[in-house]
Amino acid sequence: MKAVPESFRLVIPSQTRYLNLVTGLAKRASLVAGLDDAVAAKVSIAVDEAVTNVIVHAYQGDPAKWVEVELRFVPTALEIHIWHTGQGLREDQVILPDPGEYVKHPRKGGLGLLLMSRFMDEVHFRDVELRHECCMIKYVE
Amino acid sequence: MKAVPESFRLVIPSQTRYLNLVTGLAKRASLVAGLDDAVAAKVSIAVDEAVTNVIVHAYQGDPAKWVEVELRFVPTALEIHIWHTGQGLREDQVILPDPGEYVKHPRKGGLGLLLMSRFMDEVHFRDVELRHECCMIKYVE
Amino acid sequence: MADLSIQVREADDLAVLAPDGFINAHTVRQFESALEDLVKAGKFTILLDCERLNYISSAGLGAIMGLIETVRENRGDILLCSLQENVFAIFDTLGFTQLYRVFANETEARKALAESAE
Amino acid sequence: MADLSIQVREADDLAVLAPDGFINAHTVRQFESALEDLVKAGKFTILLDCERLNYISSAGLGAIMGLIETVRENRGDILLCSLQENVFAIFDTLGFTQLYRVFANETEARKALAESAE
Ligand SMILES: Nc1ncnc2c1ncn2[C@@H]1O[C@H](COP(=O)(O)OP(=O)(O)O)[C@@H](O)[C@H]1O
Ligand SMILES: Nc1ncnc2c1ncn2[C@@H]1O[C@H](COP(=O)(O)OP(=O)(O)O)[C@@H](O)[C@H]1O
Repeated sequence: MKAVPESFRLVIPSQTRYLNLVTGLAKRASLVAGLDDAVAAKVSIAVDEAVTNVIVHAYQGDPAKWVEVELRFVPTALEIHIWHTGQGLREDQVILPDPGEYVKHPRKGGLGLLLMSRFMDEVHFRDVELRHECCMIKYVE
Repeated sequence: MKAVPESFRLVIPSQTRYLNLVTGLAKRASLVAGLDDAVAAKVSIAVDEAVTNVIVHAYQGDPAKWVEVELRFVPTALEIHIWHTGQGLREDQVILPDPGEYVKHPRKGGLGLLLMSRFMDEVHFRDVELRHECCMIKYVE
Repeated sequence: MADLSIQVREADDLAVLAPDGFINAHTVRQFESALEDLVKAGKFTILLDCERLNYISSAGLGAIMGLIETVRENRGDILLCSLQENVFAIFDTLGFTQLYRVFANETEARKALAESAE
Repeated sequence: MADLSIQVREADDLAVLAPDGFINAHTVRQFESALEDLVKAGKFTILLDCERLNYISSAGLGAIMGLIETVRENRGDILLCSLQENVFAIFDTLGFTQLYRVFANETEARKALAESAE
């Protein structure tokens, strides 16, 4: 039997106008993977947050950079990989806000990483072959 | 001023289960390009037909191959490029059926290229760097 | 993902086939089988209720094309109703509104059938 | 593409802001401006009618967060109504249903406001 590729990749300019394309795709991919509508919506928001962070923080708004997204179907999960060559984020630097505290002292940002970790089963940041990667996993029952 | 990339690429396995992802993306891209809903629907069907032809004819159903799609926003148009490494189609081989004749003698296939040419402003087939390309253009008013 | 689900209703001499979702090269076999099952069961007058059909590519048209002569040889027909704008656009672009009778809704289609049976 | 359009209605002491579409990092400035315009005009009691809001990311939550203290300091509030399931999921996941009052629809929101004004 031949190995059949079960993934697809999307490469977009680092511009927020393309966010909808990526989230739309992530939603459809989630449905293909067998996740239900509500979970698919959450996955697409997690992808939105991760890509927005690359555009805003890693590339600091430089519209001439590229973001690459790969969606992989593995037997028990949907794996999402997001690559960029901007400023990386180390996993041990990530501090998630406590929603209880946040509610007491509202401020403008800082919810993206929290939503990613709440909506996905695993979120990792690492460096792969000169690029920075954010990998998110959602298990399929 | 920096050159800002205005395109994005999608790479999918040569499998019909991914068609919906590509057409969904083509539709959104059309809207981003400023085309209206009805035209966006037509562009997405043209892309469906072109990618289906690659899966069915160029790769003859081999699920281990890849199809690459690039959507480019140029000032006056949306340009769609579809690449594969299977069996190519020469532009001078393309013979479009006459719908009038077709209606008199219905048969099962042969409408894909016709829809592509009706729904897009330009359709080209050519070889680019060892790959076969289908390029379709839709002008934006 | 359920890209396509198909409902079949039969009443009197008319079989109504209502596809819900997308008909493309991926789902077309399912659509084609449903049509073929009707024809095998001797149902030759088939109404495609397209109210919930969001999308059809040439693969779907091919499935209809492949059966139109058979049903007509058996004094039946394939009729269409309740087409969404983009689905209508395809039939119209190819001039197929001459090949198939297209109705605003099921009631209109039934009325036309009753008249032609008179 | 019109990812987001915003309707603003004002009646009595309540300003109703109804976003239609997607609020993400791309459209959030438009949403934020609409909110800020109300606050600048002295409208401190704002109902976000989310019936047609299909999507909100943390960028959109940030815009609301950035104004909640200002409106409350001015004896106003930001209320929410008619949330779609996935929009509710975000507020709920973050525990923001404690921070904002969420109502089934505009009528319920107005009723609650009238009661608290008594
Ligand atoms: N991809 C990234 N590269 C570099 N820094 C990042 C990245 N993603 C997040 N950060 C840092 O983590 C912080 C928290 O991110 P997040 O929770 O998404 O909230 P926000 O983006 O609203 O600030 C950001 O303010 C930023 O400093
Ligand atoms: N990408 C391609 N590579 C090779 N042959 C192709 C390709 N696309 C189309 N063809 C040929 O052109 C014919 C007409 O294609 P089309 O109009 O899409 O109808 P259909 O796919 O239903 O046969 C096909 O039957 C095939 O022989």
